[in-house]
Amino acid sequence: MSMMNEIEQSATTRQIGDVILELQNISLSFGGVKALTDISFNVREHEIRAIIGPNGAGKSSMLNVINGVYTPQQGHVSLEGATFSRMTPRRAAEMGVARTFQNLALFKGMSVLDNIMTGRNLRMKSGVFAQAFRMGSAEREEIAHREYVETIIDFLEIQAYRKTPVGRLSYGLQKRVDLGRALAMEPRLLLLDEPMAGMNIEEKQDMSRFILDVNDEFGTTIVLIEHDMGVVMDISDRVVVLDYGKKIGDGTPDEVRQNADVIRAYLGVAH
Amino acid sequence: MSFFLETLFGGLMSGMLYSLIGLGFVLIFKASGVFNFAQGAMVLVAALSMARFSVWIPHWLGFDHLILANVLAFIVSAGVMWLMAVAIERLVLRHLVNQEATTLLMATLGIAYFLEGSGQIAFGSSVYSVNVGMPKEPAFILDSVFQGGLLINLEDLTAALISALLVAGLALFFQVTATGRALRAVADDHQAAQSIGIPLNKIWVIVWTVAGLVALVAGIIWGSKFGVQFTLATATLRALPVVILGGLTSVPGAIIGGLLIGVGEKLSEVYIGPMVGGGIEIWFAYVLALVFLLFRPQGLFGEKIIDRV
Amino acid sequence: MTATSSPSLSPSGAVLLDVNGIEVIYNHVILVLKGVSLVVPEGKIVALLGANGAGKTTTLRAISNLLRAERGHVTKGDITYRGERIESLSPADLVQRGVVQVMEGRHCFAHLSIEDNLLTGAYTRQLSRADLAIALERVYAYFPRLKQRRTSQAGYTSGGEQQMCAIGRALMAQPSMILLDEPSMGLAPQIVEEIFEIVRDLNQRERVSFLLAEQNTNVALRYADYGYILENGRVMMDGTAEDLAANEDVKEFYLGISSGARKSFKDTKFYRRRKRWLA
Amino acid sequence: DEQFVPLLTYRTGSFAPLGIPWADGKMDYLKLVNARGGINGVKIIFEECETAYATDRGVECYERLKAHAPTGASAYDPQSTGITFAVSDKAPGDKEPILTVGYGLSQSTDGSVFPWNFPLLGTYWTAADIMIQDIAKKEGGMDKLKGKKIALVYHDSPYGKEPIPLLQKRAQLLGFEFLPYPVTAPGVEQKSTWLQIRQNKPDYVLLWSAGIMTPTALREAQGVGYPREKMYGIWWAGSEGDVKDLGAVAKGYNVITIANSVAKGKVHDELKAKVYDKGDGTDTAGNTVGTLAHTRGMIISMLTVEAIRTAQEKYGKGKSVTPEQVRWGLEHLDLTQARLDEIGFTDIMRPVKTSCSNHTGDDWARIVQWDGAKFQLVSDWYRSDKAVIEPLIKEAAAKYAKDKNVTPVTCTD
Amino acid sequence: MFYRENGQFKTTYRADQQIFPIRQDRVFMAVLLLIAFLVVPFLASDYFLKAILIPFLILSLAAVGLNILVGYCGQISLGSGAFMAVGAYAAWNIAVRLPFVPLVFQILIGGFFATLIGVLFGIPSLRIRGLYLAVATLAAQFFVDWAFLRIPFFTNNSSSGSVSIPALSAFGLSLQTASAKYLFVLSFVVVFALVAKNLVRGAIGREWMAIRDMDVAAAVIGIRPMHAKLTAFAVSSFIVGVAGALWGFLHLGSWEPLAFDLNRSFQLLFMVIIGGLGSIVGSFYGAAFIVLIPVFLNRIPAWFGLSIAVDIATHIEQMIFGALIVFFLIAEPHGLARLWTIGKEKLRIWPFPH
Ligand SMILES: Nc1ncnc2c1ncn2[C@@H]1O[C@H](COP(=O)(O)OP(=O)(O)OP(=O)(O)O)[C@@H](O)[C@H]1O
Ligand SMILES: Nc1ncnc2c1ncn2[C@@H]1O[C@H](COP(=O)(O)OP(=O)(O)OP(=O)(O)O)[C@@H](O)[C@H]1O
Ligand SMILES: [Mg+2]
Ligand SMILES: [Mg+2]
Repeated sequence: MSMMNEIEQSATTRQIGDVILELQNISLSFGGVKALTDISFNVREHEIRAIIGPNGAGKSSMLNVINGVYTPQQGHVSLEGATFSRMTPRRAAEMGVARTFQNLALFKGMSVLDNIMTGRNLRMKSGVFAQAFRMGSAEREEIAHREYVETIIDFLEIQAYRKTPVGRLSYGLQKRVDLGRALAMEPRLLLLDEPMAGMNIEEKQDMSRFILDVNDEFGTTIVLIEHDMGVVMDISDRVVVLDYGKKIGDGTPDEVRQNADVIRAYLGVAH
Repeated sequence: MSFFLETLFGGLMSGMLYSLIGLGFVLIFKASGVFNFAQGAMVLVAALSMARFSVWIPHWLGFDHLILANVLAFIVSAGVMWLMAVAIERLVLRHLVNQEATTLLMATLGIAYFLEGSGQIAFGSSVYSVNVGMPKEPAFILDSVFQGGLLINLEDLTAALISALLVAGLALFFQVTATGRALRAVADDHQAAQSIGIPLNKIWVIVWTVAGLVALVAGIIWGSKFGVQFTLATATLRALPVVILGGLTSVPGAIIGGLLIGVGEKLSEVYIGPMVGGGIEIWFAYVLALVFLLFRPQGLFGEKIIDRV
Repeated sequence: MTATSSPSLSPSGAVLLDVNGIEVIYNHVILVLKGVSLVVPEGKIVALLGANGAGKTTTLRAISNLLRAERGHVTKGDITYRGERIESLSPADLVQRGVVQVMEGRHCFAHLSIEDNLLTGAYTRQLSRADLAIALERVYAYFPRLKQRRTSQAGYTSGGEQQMCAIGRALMAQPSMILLDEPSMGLAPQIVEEIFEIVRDLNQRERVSFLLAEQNTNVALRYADYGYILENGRVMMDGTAEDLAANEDVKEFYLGISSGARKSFKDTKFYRRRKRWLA
Repeated sequence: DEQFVPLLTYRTGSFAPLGIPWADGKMDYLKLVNARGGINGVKIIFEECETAYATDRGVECYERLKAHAPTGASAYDPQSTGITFAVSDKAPGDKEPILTVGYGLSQSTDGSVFPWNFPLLGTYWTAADIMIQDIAKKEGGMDKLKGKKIALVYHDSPYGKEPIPLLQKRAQLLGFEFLPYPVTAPGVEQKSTWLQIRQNKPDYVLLWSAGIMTPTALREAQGVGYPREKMYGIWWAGSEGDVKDLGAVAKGYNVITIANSVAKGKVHDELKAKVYDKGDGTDTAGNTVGTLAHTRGMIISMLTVEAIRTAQEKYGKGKSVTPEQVRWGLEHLDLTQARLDEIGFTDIMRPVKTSCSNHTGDDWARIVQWDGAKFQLVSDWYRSDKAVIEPLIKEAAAKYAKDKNVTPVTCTD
Repeated sequence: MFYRENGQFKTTYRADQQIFPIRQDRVFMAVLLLIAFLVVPFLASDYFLKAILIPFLILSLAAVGLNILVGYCGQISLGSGAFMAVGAYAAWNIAVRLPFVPLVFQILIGGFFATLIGVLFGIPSLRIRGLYLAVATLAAQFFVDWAFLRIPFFTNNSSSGSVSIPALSAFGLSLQTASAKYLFVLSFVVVFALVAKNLVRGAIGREWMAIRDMDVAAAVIGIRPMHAKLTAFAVSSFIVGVAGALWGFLHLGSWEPLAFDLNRSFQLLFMVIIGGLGSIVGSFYGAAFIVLIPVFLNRIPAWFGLSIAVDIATHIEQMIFGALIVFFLIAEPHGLARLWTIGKEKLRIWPFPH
């Protein structure tokens, strides 16, 4: 509970800081398909950075490169000063990178609660033996994390589904659980792949508000892929535009909106 | 040298038989995503039916003609396999659309029990013979090159040829026809296949009937070699390393896998076996398959397992 | 043709699809639809709106009979299509009669190439090779992106490409009625517009009727003739698209417009409790 | 009064072709005894329990039938080496005699260590020893075996491995080369085995198989051109069911029989008259009576019945006896030729007498040969060479006693 | 009506995280355990204890172990018979070679060796998935069968390859009677079932399930597939190995590799699927189904005074068994445990339809 109250009361004073994530000359291809070609951009601390572009432009692939699911053939990822030519998902997670998925990637057989609890696993320390006999330390740890997860559940308004297997939820609800799981990691860098697809305006408003609040309160840096231009233009600080795996624009929403290439390739009509 | 060649050849021949059984697995898996544990039971029922009807029919109709008896028995047995396919679709698969692979696998296990029980009630559980006039006596070729000649088992050779033809035909069917494509779609996603109007019921009856026919051919060949008895149902274990090595979704894979496994296990038994006390061929086959899988987790020709997020 | 017994004012025109007071239960215990009635007139586009979990997808599944595969059952009410009861038909029968559903969440055949995916769509039509090629070209014309990726396995294509593939595949069946579940999801804005243009195009030129579940209310109401708003398994409101678009509540909750102007996402308040009308 | 006899049988599974006539024989003889008026008036009741040759099901059957009224289960014939191993351990605690006619643990001949086990009439060591003797006879003497090669093709299980110690010992004594070839169950895949045989050209092949493995071996032998005359099958590998479909393929194949089960005796006529003609026969198709497996089943039941009779003589004629008393009967069995004639087993088997230290009794066996249509008797009676077998038994029994902490009883005979 | 959680509010997370959050369930479980420990050993017949309850309990334990691997971690294994064999033979070797080691430790050491072999054969799971892995685990099954048959060391040079155990005693008490054996087995099963339940509802259990459901997503939230899979193999084969040792020591007494052959592996897999993948209590239902139904079916003709030939009866039994499997799967594809849960959900709203 406390977290949410604080969020609501927090003042919107954000300080965009130094570069936290830097992508240098990333190229990635699958067989003949060039998903990404020589792409560089950076993300600053506390910033909300949007990635937009037509379907198949390479946006999701970009996220996959950032958190180590794909290994680019060329280029480097620097995260908090450390440079990697090969990132692994585990390392990314340890460094505080969390993400959501475009096509649902929930743990279908588990309840909503357990799904979100997995987000805490990295922070849980008790050993197998302690867990097997449910020793005091293990029990206390479990409860402490449970409390944190409950605040997330409250916020996402999925209390009623707490113990439902996620496979039974509607598509939109599943997307919320996905977000909940990422949030449970208390990430420093949050990668969101179309978090609002399949939501109506009201829900999108809630989600936007929430993204802004997380960003404000915890200073979480956010990389956001979204096709709803209204959302992107309203809440992001800077926008990267990809098209056919190439970067065709980078700048503030207003700059991007004026960019002729972007209009031609993506926006169609000026928004 | 001649011994090596004989072993190699023997391995190839056994391998073709494994392919034939493996083919049944591949067909059903490729076309419905079901790992069919009942394949062995189907081979058993088919062979039992063939063995018994080829005796019963001449007895009922009062004639004595080997070929005619076999042809009629084959037709009747094919009918039995078709009926079985219809029943399986009606009573089982229809109610399990869109369920997980493990559930379907378990259901085929129930089917296997049912078939084994009912097959033996209907046809008895003694050893029966299938006599389709396959040549039995060994042949020796190349006497001039090798001392004592090179042993060739004509029965195996015939069986291998039949298997090869069957496999080639089915491979073609999957590659070029619209139904072949629909079958693959069903295996990928039952619900989506339904949503675009692929009639799962019909598809399943077709596939299970074809698998039943393959089982019938396998049953006849194995039965004519070894006699028909309950054990046939367990002989399918031999075919499992074949299908995973070749890839669960690949018809040609079943052949290549069969040949590799057949040769591998015979050579290992003959050349490594004596050093460690023998009896190694069955685990050797599995270990061989395992080693291949470490390099290609989807088998040699299987479809890549898709995991993108 | 049977008269519709829809409780609320029904859209005009000959009734093509009539859903009458259906109740749906999943797994024998979870009651999801609590008496939903709606009507799709011949040659019209009807939108089904509602929040997450309201029961839109379930309604579509009930019509296309894909419910059984999800272990759900229609326990009350009836569904008629062109006057014929269709609850007990198989999905394949329905496709034969021209009703095709585009499922939510893409559901492409992951191991098949894009082109093979599209070709399976025409399974029921038994076209000659030449006709198939024509049908294929038509879809490629709608979605040029698919043509570029035609040989890729669908499982490896991007989310949006899969969405196009799913829609294109349904078009290959040349249906007379399409149940579209969230077609705009995951598509770039200009593609969204294109999709709805395609919908309008098919509707006007080929008299294809549409029932579309959509979260993008804005666009949906622009293209639809009529709309139903589903809330917690019940129809809470229905009316012509213009009426709905003009309704204050709809404006506030579905179109994001308060007191006349679109609010910036940055400035919206955080809705702790949803205020609901009629609930 | 009634006497309960449990019947562990397998009429399903891989070994059903052997198990069915065997079980029929066991039941038929019990029915015959009842038709004769029981054992001194005590009727036999019996119940079959299907084991499918699976150890755990066998154990369940054993437990289930144990408590049967009125006096418990007289004696078990587990019909499987695996089940025998499992129940042998339970038998002393439960006080249940275990009858293993022609199978089981070879060392259980030693009654001082195995008071509850009765491998009557012979064990696998008996069989292997006699096969060697017959081979030697053909070759013209034991000394002629020097330098010969004798192969064993065996079912890769305790059953198939049982003859190995004896054959190794014989090989060492006689100077022949012993070549063991294991075949993985169920035995349908023997190609590599027979290829090796073709290469190594053993002079004789002994076959320890069961079920489908037997016809498969014979066919593979044909496939590599190995002469069937040089093959010797153990008794379980030599029922008509195993070879009748092969016909000429199996011609020349030798089988050792624990009793002369080829012969038909008075008992068969009596069985026909008193049981089958009354419509009470077990084998409904009626075509296995008189076959090896069926006769062997009858012999097993006959031995059980005779043990009960012997026990009655000590503990009270015309009354049912407990398993413990049956054990006494089994240990004091004395089937004379006169008694065999009386119950119709003339020529089928030889007299047998057991004692505390010898639970096998006298292990006579003969060789029969398949002539393409039926088995023909081709040898006289043999018995195993005590000088070879006995030390083996003593050694193995002593090891068992040590491992299991069994204190051997002292036999006074 | 009677099965309601009305009025049972959870005020702490601890209370909400109990194994049985509903009071009626807790009471039921307590009564069940009391009966199992205090009533059954005195009332049940020897036959019932030895031929039904002991095998049922041991196989349930093995199924629990396998369920951790298959049901929770999603790694299908057809090698559990082999892991049981390793447990049994290892424990036997300790018993014979180091007779001073107490029985409980002999059994646990059996489990330990099973763990080693389990982890070894679990390594391919890092690359191979699904049915391919299932078939690959058969390599373990056949290899282990072969090794115990062929390598004399493991059977202390027993000529036939079969072994039998010396007289059993634990805590200074002899374990000869059926009820003593039963209580011994029951204690093992209860302790390990509890351990298993604790594991699967804790962090490690969530790791396993995450890997099972979506391994890429699991990796992204920081779960190491290698760690999760290998711990699952380790825990699972430990429990399966212990069950194997119990099977050999307390049920069979003497055995050969055939007692742990492929059929055993299949049998265990069927138990977990029929019982419910990913459910500890489901393992018990599954074991009950597979162990008890055949015994029960076997008896039916006798109850009705029918005399059916045993082979026909066995075949009919097979048919009914097969049909029942299919029937229950159609009724609920996720196994008996789920069927039970749904039953309870219905009971909760009873007598109202929804
Ligand atoms: N297979 C299922 N089993 C059980 N409950 C289900 C199942 N599918 C959906 N539900 C439940 O039914 C309700 C309605 O779901 P439905 O998918 O119809 O919603 P929707 O309106 O399409 O929502 P969304 O916009 O999120 O897709 C939800 O509460 C969901 O939890
Ligand atoms: N694992 C893969 N194997 C083969 N091709 C891939 C793979 N992943 C992505 N691609 C291809 O790379 C291109 C970029 O895909 P990506 O998913 O990044 O697009 P996207 O920008 O996220 O599109 P969308 O908005 O539709 O989600 C696509 O053409 C896709 O087919
Ligand atoms: Mg994407
Ligand atoms: Mg939906």
